[in-house]
Amino acid sequence: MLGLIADIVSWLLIVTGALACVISGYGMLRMPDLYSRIHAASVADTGGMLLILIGLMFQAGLGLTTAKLVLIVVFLLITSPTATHALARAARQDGVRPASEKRARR
Amino acid sequence: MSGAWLIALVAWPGVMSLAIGAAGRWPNLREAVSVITGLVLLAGAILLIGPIAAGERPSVTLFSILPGLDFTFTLEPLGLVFALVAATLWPLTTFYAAGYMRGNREGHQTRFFICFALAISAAIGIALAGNLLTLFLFYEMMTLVTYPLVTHHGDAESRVSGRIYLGVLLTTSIGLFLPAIVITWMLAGTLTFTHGGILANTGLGPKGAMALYALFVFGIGKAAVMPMHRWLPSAMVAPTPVSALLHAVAVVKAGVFSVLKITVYIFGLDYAFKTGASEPFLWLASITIILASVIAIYCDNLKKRLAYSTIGQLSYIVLGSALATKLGAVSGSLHIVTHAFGKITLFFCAGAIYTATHRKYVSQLNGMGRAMPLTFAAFTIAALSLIGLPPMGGAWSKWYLMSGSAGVEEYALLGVLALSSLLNIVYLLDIPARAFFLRGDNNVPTAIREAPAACVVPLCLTAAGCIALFFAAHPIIDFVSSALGEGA
Amino acid sequence: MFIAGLIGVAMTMLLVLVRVLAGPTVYDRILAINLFGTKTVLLIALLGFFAGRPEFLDLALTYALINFIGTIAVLKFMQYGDLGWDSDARDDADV
Amino acid sequence: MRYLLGLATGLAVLWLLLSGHYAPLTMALGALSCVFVVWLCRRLGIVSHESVPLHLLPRLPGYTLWLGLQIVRSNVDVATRLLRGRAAISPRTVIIDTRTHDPLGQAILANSITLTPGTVTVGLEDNEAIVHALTEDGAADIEAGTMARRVARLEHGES
Amino acid sequence: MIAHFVSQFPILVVVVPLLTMPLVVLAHRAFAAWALYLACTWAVFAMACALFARVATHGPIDYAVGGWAPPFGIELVIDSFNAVVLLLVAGMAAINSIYARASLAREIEPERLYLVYALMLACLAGLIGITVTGDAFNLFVFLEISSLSSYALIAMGPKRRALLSSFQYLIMGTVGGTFLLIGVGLAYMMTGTLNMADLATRLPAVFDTRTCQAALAFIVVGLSLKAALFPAHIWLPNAYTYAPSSVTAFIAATSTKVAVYALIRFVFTVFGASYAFEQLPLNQVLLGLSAIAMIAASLAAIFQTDVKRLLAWSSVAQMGYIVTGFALASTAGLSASLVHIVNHGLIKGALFMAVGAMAWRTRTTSINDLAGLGRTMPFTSAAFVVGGLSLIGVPATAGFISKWALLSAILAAGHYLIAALVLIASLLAVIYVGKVVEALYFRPRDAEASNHDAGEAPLAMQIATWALIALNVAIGLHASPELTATGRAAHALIGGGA
Amino acid sequence: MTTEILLNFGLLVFLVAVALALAGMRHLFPVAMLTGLYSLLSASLFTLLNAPDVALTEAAVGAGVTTVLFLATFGLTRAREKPVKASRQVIGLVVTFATGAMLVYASLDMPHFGAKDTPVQTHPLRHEYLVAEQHEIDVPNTVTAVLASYRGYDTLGETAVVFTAGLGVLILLGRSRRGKRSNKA
Amino acid sequence: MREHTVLRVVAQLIIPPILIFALYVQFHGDYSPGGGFQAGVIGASAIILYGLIFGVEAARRAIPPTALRITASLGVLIYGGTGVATMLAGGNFLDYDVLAHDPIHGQHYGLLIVEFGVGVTVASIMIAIFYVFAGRGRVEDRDT
Repeated sequence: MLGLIADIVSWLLIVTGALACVISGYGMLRMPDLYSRIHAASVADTGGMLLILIGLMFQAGLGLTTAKLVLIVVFLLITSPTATHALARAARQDGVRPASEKRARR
Repeated sequence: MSGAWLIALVAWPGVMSLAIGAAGRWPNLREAVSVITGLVLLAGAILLIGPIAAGERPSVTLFSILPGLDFTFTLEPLGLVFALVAATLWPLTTFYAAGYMRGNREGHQTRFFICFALAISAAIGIALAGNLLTLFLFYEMMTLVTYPLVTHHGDAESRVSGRIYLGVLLTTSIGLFLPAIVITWMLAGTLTFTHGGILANTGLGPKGAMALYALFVFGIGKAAVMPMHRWLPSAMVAPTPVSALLHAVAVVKAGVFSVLKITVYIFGLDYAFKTGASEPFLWLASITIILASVIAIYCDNLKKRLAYSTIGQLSYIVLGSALATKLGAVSGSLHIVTHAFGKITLFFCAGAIYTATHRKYVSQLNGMGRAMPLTFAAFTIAALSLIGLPPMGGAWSKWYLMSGSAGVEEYALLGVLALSSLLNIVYLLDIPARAFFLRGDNNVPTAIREAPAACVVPLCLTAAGCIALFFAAHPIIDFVSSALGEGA
Repeated sequence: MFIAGLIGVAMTMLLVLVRVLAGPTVYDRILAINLFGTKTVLLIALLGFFAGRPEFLDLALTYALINFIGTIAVLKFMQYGDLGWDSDARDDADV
Repeated sequence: MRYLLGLATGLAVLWLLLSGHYAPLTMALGALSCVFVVWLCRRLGIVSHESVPLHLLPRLPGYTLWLGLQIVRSNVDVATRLLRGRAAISPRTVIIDTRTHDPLGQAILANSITLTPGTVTVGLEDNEAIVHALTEDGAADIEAGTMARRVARLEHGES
Repeated sequence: MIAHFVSQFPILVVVVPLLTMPLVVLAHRAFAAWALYLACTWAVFAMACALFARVATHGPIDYAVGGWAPPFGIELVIDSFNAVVLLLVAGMAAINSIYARASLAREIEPERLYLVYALMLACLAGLIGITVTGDAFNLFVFLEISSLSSYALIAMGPKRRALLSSFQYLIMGTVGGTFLLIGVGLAYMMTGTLNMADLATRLPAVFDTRTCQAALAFIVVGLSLKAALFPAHIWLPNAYTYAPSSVTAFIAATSTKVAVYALIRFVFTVFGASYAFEQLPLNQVLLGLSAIAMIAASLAAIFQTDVKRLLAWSSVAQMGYIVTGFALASTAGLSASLVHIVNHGLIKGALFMAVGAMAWRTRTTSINDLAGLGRTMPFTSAAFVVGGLSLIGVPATAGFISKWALLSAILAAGHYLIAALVLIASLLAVIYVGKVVEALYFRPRDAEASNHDAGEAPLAMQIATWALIALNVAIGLHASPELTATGRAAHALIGGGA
Repeated sequence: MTTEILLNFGLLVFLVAVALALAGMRHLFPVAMLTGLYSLLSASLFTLLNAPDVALTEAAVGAGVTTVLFLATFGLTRAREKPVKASRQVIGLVVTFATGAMLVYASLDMPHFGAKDTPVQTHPLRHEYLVAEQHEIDVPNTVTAVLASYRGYDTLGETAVVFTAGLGVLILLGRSRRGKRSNKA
Repeated sequence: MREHTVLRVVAQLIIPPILIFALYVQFHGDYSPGGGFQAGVIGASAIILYGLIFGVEAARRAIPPTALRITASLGVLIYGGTGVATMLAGGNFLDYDVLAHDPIHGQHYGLLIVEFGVGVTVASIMIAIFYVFAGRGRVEDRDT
């Protein structure tokens, strides 16, 4: 019974996560400039990642596997924004401007 | 006679070449060493005459080059004759060379004498070779050590000539001789010089035998059967002692000796005769004789004329071998001796003339006989010997060749020989005739005298040898015949 | 169940790949590749469960830890034209 | 020393979580590994309060929980905007002051901002952070400084 | 204990150089590195001799690495065939160790010397590893070791072009290695084993599959690239020309030889001659290619102006001889092939050493700049002459023995055209060797050049060169032991394969 | 099983797409990154094929180190590929297609993917490695047992390869060479 | 990139876990995927990351190239030395059975030791290669 609930929850999480990923990928294509694409990417990097890995944790149950999943989450939460930040910073320094900045600044 | 004697004989000049090299800084010592080496060699060879005549066949195997193929020396009469010729003429040539080289202020004299010694070593090696592979080894060694002699001057002309020399000799030996040896080895399973040949029972048919014989004779480029003769005239750029040694003693004789030896001991006279393997070479040799003589007539360069003369004379020996009879073989080996003495005298004379006058062309020699009587007298004697007139040694070899041809009923060959003798007269006697009987167009400078004694003495000796051979011919003939055994 | 996840992640990867190829700026590509990397982590984790071999998580962990090193390196190189550049660089032998 | 011990403990925990084999040999190797890594990190000069943020530990869970919530919220928001396309976005760049934070805090703040979809730190220098936001609302949120306050609380305790 | 020690020789010949390599790196100082290199190579040589003797008297030696019985573990097999190759490689390394010190000191900066020695050891270990192994994949591993070290060593040449030529070699070598790996992989897929003996028993069952054919094709092409078999030779002239002298001497004498050995091993032991030559037309292909190689490469050699490049082209041609030999698929042919593997190693080793000695003095290898060296460097020049004669195949040299063995094998097989081509190639060798000799002896030395570099090369270099020359002549005069050994080897291989 | 094959197929298609993209690029920067991507994909593929050890290697090498080394190389050269002569490209194309054709030819008679009765599966090696190993070495990860014990000699060789490669890089690019080289060049 | 605050902090934070993870991979080759090679590369990645962020010079000061030369050599020697040790103990090369009384233990020790050798060599060589490559682009004018 408990297993079934865990299964259902994990299924929901994973599917939602996958959905988040796809939306993010869609966003990657749709968004007009680099910075807004970064936002799109971060949906997959955070939401999608968290949902899927947590979903897997429900599959694994309490144990070392879950511990490893947690570690993966933690490390990803540390590294992926760092990479994104470094990227955005480098792009900015390189003179890549947001396409709609003028409008935004008004 | 132990086999060690044979090894010593082959190794002696080679070893002494080191001494010559070591003595390179003191020319007198160097040449003394050379001459003494030669004399010791001669003495060693002479000591062998007795035992060989008594029927001994000393043999020694050093080690096996290939499995079943040994590095062997065996002495038999044919080889001894060749060895004796080489050993006799070498000290003379060396003596002569000493005078010539100094007279003409040649460079690289040490290298010259070293190569000289090595060439003789190779010649003795060929003479004493107990099987075809050993012979081939020394044959190639001969080519290589004489190459520096040919290119001695180091200028563009001699380098080109050296290339032709090396090119023709190595091409023929590697391209034809070597495969012939390999084929023989595969057919017979041995390469040892054997009385009666080794090919008789191998199932090689007449056509195969003919092809193999052609491979051999063309492969032995040193025998200068046309069209493999190109190297000989071009080697004439070398200093004259070299020409003397090459054309009288070492190189060319090594060639024809090899042909002779292969005919006798690899094919066997009977087999060669029966299959007619050598028959085409009767005609090729004849053509060579005539053509070479005709070309010689038109050569104004004295040494070149002598070179073409050599080509013709060598083919006498090839012809003798190709007869594949005992008489032919005997005549061939006899001609090796007589031609050696005759031709070396001629070259010595040419060198003496060059040393004294720096003249190279026949047309420049008009009237010189009076200035250099000894030289031209010797020239005349040698020329007569080559033509084949008594009382010179050449008369016998030509006589036996003719009777050999008659013996196999090849009467056309008699015509060839007669014609060639006439041609010989034309191109050889032309020279002393000019020297003695014509007045020079340009006045002969009175300053011209005989060449230095070191040059003149040897040529007188060899000229005397030509005459002596007329009287000493029969011991040689008997000696050689003993090797060929009865019959034929 | 994992298949749904796998397909979702794979689809995302495909979309991202389009962005990698489309550019337009180098930074877009880097961003896309970086994202591709993190998606691979997910893919491998899902695959591990799918195949019933959760020890595959070590693999995912490896990616989580070192994937960004490549990104950093690229960015640094873009900026300085070299990877080892440092304000107090010296020049000495290293053999 | 405090940091060395802290680092060693952290590594040991990490090892135990990773390993899953508690045989004496493995444990001994783990201990050796921890000692080695600590030694190496010391040589590299990266053992400090930045790499071993012991002082954050007590308040970290609370912050994490809050951040997680933010992430979920903004995820939903951004995802819907992504689906609605260009019309739904109104990008803006804002600059916030980060003087009150030490480098660790700045890093945490910058990463937290980046982590929440919809905002990304595009620059962090001279004590100010440049943030690009997908929407006006997001930009306003950042300018309001909620997150900065949270990070400050994480760093220095209640303020 | 001693018996145990001796029984470890098969692995020790590989492991000793492999482990001396890090020791050399630790030693760091040039002299210490050289001393280690010297000691190691001679120890390996001694062990190779012992192994050779043992194989000759007691038959093949098997060695199970790790104590795992084949095919589970890796097996080393030393039979009468690879014992010969092993002896060649170890011997060349030993002699090269005497030569290398002075030669390398001229060409490479002192602080980098230890790395060169380490890489030379790696190369040696790789080559020996290829030679002794009885495992198809293991062969690939050691091929990689030897290749990688060769790339680096060649790039160390004094001229900048060395880098480019090394790169060229790297590309071709990597392709070759990959092909070999693909081939081995396919064979593994079809049999489930990597052990050569096991492969040999299992492959016949799948001979008719296309996969098996492809496996053989990949292996042959891959190893041909390493062996510089025409037309995969294009890396070789540059590599040999620009590498440091002692490296060229060592690599030219061993590297391509070992690759050919591996090729022979795969064709004869693993796949079997009947499959490669009767079911597949491998021998026609190889004969054709090697015929072209002999003639074309010899012609190319004639037109070179650099001695090293000339010799390199000649190596391509000589490769043709070797391949012709085993493509005959007869005992005699295989034996001739092996004879020439050894003899050509000795010849080219000696020649490249002589050229290296000249380069040591003159810092150039262009024929024009070497003119007249016969007077100033008499011993080195003489060594070159004798080596050249051996290359031509003049009697009383090792080259003659090769040519003899090869010719008789070819004639026995009835390939008269090939025999003629072999002879023509020899004659072309006369031309290109003669070209160098003529320059050495019959052209005057450039006066300016002769002023500042007169004199001979260092004694050690001369000793090494002459040691090889002496071996050449010794084999030329007394080849029976060599031919007996190679004959036995060929018998073993043909018997085992077919 | 079919899903697995589908996934395999999908990943392979990805790989091909990346490879084509790689080949088409002139600017070497994206090439370096795409190479990393390629190795990510192949790592996934290896995971799918149940070869986690290989995948881990691919991951460890491909994710970080390869990219870094590529970039480091660009530091020494240029980041843009020079146009190559058409003739060379033709040669390359021919070689590539020949190799590809040969591989396709080879694949025609390969045992079926994943079949139970392939030679690899029926050979005694399989039993030794997968069953007997548990008694002889007793290590759960057979790959390690094979690599380090059964074929430990190979692994020693591979270590030597790495070492040799390192020495090669050192000898070629070690710093002290710089002054002398550039003087000569 | 020292002035890059976020990178600097995150690098400091992440390098120790990477290193310990590398060692975990190193010593758990028996149980889970991985072994010396992978561990070496992962460990080297950590140092490379350090070099990227703090500069190659800083990395060189912490881990000098000379030390790398020695450790790389030692790695190979450890591996080969194990083989030699098994020989001395009376077995064949790399026959770990003889390393302990119980062959299974012997095998275990053997595996651990040789994998360690591999890891040390691979890590050292990777770092050394990074050192050699990095830090050359900017300093010298390229002669292209």
